[in-house]
Amino acid sequence: MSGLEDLYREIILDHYKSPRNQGRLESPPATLEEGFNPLCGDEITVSVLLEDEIVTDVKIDGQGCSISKSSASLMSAAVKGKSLRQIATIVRTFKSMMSIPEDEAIPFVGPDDPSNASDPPILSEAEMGELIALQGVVKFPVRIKCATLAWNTFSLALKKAQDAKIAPSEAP
Amino acid sequence: MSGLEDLYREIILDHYKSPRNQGRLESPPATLEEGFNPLCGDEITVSVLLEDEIVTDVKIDGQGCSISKSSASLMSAAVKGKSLRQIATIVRTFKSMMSIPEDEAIPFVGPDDPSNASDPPILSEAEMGELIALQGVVKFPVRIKCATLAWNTFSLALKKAQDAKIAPSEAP
Amino acid sequence: MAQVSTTLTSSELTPTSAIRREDFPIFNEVEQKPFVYLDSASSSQRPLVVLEAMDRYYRSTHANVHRGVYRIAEEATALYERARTHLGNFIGAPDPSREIVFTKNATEAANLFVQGLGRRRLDATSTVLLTHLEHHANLVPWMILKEQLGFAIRYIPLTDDGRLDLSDLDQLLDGVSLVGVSLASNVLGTINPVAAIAERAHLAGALVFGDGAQFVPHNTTNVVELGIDALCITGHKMLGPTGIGALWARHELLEEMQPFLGGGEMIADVRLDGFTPNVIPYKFEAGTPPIAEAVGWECALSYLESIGMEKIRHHEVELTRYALSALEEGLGDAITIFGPRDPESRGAVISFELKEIHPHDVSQLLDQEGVCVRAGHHCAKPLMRQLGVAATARASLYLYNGHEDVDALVGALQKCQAFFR
Amino acid sequence: MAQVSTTLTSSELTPTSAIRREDFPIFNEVEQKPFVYLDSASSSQRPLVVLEAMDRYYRSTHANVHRGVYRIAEEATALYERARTHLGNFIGAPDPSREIVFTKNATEAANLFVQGLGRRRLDATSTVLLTHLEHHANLVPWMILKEQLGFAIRYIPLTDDGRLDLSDLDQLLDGVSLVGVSLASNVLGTINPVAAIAERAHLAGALVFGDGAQFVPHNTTNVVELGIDALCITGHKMLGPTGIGALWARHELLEEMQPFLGGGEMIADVRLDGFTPNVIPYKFEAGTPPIAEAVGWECALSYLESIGMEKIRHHEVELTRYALSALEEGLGDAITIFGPRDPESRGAVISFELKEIHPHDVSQLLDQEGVCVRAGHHCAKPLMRQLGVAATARASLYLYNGHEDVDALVGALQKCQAFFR
Ligand SMILES: Cc1ncc(COP(=O)(O)O)c(C=O)c1O
Ligand SMILES: Cc1ncc(COP(=O)(O)O)c(C=O)c1O
Ligand code: FES
Ligand code: FES
Repeated sequence: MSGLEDLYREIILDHYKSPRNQGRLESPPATLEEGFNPLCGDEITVSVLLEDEIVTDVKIDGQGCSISKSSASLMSAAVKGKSLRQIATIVRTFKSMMSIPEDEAIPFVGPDDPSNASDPPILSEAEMGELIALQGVVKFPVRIKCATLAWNTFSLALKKAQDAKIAPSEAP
Repeated sequence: MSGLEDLYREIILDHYKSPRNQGRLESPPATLEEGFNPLCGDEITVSVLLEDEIVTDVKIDGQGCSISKSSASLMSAAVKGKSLRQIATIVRTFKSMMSIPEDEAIPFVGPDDPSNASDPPILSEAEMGELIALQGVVKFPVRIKCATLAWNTFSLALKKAQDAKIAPSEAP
Repeated sequence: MAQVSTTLTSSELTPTSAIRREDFPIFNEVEQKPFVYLDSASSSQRPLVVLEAMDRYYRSTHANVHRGVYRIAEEATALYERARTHLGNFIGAPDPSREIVFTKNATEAANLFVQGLGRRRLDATSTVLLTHLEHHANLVPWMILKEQLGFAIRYIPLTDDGRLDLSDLDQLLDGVSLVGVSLASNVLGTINPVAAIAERAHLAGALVFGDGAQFVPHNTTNVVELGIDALCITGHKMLGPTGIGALWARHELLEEMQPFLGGGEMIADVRLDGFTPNVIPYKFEAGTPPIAEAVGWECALSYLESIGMEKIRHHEVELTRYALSALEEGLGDAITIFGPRDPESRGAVISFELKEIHPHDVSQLLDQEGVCVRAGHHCAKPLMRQLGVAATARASLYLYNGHEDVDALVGALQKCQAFFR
Repeated sequence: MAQVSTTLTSSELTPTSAIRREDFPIFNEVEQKPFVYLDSASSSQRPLVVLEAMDRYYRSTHANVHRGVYRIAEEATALYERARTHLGNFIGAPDPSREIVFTKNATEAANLFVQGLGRRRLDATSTVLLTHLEHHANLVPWMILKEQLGFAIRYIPLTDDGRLDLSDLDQLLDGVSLVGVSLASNVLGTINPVAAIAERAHLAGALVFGDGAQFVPHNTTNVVELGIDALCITGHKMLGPTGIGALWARHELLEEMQPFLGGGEMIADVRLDGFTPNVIPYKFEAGTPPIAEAVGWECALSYLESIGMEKIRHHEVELTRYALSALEEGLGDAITIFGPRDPESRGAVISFELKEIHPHDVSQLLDQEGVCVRAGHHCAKPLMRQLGVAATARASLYLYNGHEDVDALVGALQKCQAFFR
């Protein structure tokens, strides 16, 4: 099927057929967040375990199309074991691949963080690893929502985890 | 102004400039009815004096365009002094000139009256007199409502006059 | 207006070959080869005559309708009113010139009916009966009004093969004031027994609103024979333009209904302290109506009539029969087809699932083969939940489709399967 | 899309000659000679590029928007959303892609705003401030909601020369929650000082809804500079097709507003017991939107921009100046012109009365000379009562009109006078 290689690269098909980090983490200690793609009705649950500014575990649950599932799987592999700072750069990289405008701050890093600067650091193609497989999606505007579903849900889960950590000590 | 002769014939202009039977009758004994043309907002009041099945007097009051005013004036001249039966034929003649469908019964004659038959009597061109001047209106669909305003209002006034006469004796 | 030749060659009468596809410019002019359009249940394409009618209108006649005394305004008004009467006749309305209200689409028509009559007939003690297979257009307007008035909503359930389960209909109808039911489902294809429902609803003292968006484009429609009280339809699904739909309702009901949108044309008088509504149907047409769209839709009606709705229906039944068996033969266990199997009791709308392949992936891969099918919940989320799926893929056929389109679909689905294996 | 040349010869710059009338097919193709179109305030004509854009859309791209995965559905969606953003930019909306809701006309947009925000902000103790010169579109929706909620309506009165009398504005604003005011009157031409009104309204804690139907087609519009909170406009008065209009509102207000029409697209989810609305602006776009109409309107915006709104406004000011003096010179005492005399403070809409000749007779006789003017109450009955007339005749000018059209009007009015003398 010519023309589709961009969208359904081998890496994507691989992650779709054998998704990494499937399931749910126990909560607490993990944090769960649900995401919903109103365009198709697909739902996803992302569980995140944040320990000392490091995402030590992440799991994905739910239904979705091949793009959504493989994007979720690729994401989980990319962020697991990374620091918040590193993850911000990964998320920023993904967003720029999807041509998502830079006006939204990444929720789980402070507004002064370099990831939220006007010219934030993003990964080079060499540093991206398998993530680069997602770059074909941008040519299929309707499917961008599929690819971003897991990422947005993950970002919110991470923010939640962070707030839960901060809240007890910082509450007035 | 070529093409307009049909609409603004000499007779129409004459009745517009010197309308007959202007004003209002005292009520009672006369009956008044108001008419309203929603298309333009013009209003008309028709007064009718019905005595022994004869319309002994009729008067027209209100504002309107030349078509509406001349049609009202022509009507007043045509019906004054006529019997209900004669008037039904005149009204039927007017309606057929305006291409108004025959499905509406004339309110002021009984359903069994020949005027409400499937093939009711109408006046011949020779019998019409000045009324024939109105036949140009039908080519100007928007103006048909102007021409009919006075006629409809008159018909309702007549029905009212009739009901008022019948009511006292026929009331149960 | 619609200068459509009605001569047919015998080959065109073969049931599964398209009816005059050549009348539809998009099949030549789209920048995509091949172009297999199987999404007419979302929106149809339109024949050249319809595009020409609108273009001619704008180029020679356009003026705002009503109240205009000058010639082109009178002509525009006459064309607009002719479209109204024609549409009324097309669906067998008893009083065609007074019973059609033009709206922007079927959805607005449904909202107009629900708000207009619902506010007269419903209160917190009332019950409305809908079905599990309704399009959101025949669900959400009721839910919005329910939030305002507080009545109850009940639903007619479905049988396993996707038909309305009428076994408890009389109980369901007990105490019901208004029934909303689609004439044909946009997901399952099911043609609902609306005449029978209407008869029993009327016996129970309820009025019936029919959603005709998917039925009227494909079948001879007669609202009197159906015995319904109101109907919504939409132009773009029946060869007409976007931007126009209509409500039909019995004129007594239109008289009874509250005005909905307020503005110009729908009034007889406005004072600083209030207004008097206009006569029907104008009472419901606030503001400048879709004039060119009415002209285009009327031309589409003429075109459909010139072919004949029976012939279109016959074509679709045969094509659906062909498609159902071609899909099963070509894909076997890998495909699940929803809805009734008997082509006589359904429209040419085929929803399906390909085993373990998400409908959006199906649609995406089909697009690469030039095959356009829709994937999603088709604005029928409650039905999706009944079917136990988040979405389906849906192929829908119309008069310009033929067996070669079905073959292309089957071939593309096979490739799709191979791709994800 | 709109391939419009912007080269102008110096003769075209003469203020009172039409701006590229040759772009508008109707002036050649109408079956009526002469054809002097002076009714653009009712509905404008459209340039060829607009008709071509819609035709091309139907011939090459049409599919239903949203949710479609296949190419032409994506393209149709992209065109539709591009129109939205373009329109937002055209009126200076701060968040163009989220703040424009497409409707069927300006009237629906007004109803949507009034019901959507009114139901959040108004109750029996509230007051709404309108004016004596509003079109029914900015009166009746408020009256319908008033019947449902029971608030009070006040009106800004007029001065003798047909302007809003703002001398008591602060008192009038006392306790007011929402203000509805037209940017320009469709009868008197008056351009209202909306920026000043908005400033004082905001100080008094009220929000301002502007009716831009007559202003936006003829002037540079910037909602931020005007300081208003919401605006309704309509496509067919600004070289676009019938069947489309729009509401702009600040996005916080759109978020706050209740959904109005229910159905497909406007929901995020539907369950049997209720629904969750979609995000803005989709929350307000129920059912299939006017897609081809959006494509046509967008092309009209490009066409207007290619000429320049300042240039159009300048042309109209000069032409109005010419018309006002030509009418007075040509008809003297026999004519009464309503509205402000200063062309800088009014639009090119000229309502008048010919002594002792009914406006409908004027319009009828003018039609015989090929001159199209509207006669009637112009959907502004309260204003008619203020003016003490049942109706007026109204000539309205646009970019395709020139001084020869004004001359034809004056000549025809003279004949009309002679005819009835
Ligand atoms: C001032 C004003 N507001 C609103 C409208 C309504 O526009 P539409 O008929 O397109 O809804 C008009 C047009 O007649 C108008 O002149
Ligand atoms: C059954 C049914 N009802 C209503 C509608 C709504 O039609 P429209 O989008 O034209 O308002 C549709 C179309 O999607 C439909 O399939
Ligand atoms: S189609 Fe639902 S997530 Fe892709
Ligand atoms: S225009 Fe009003 S009655 Fe003729």
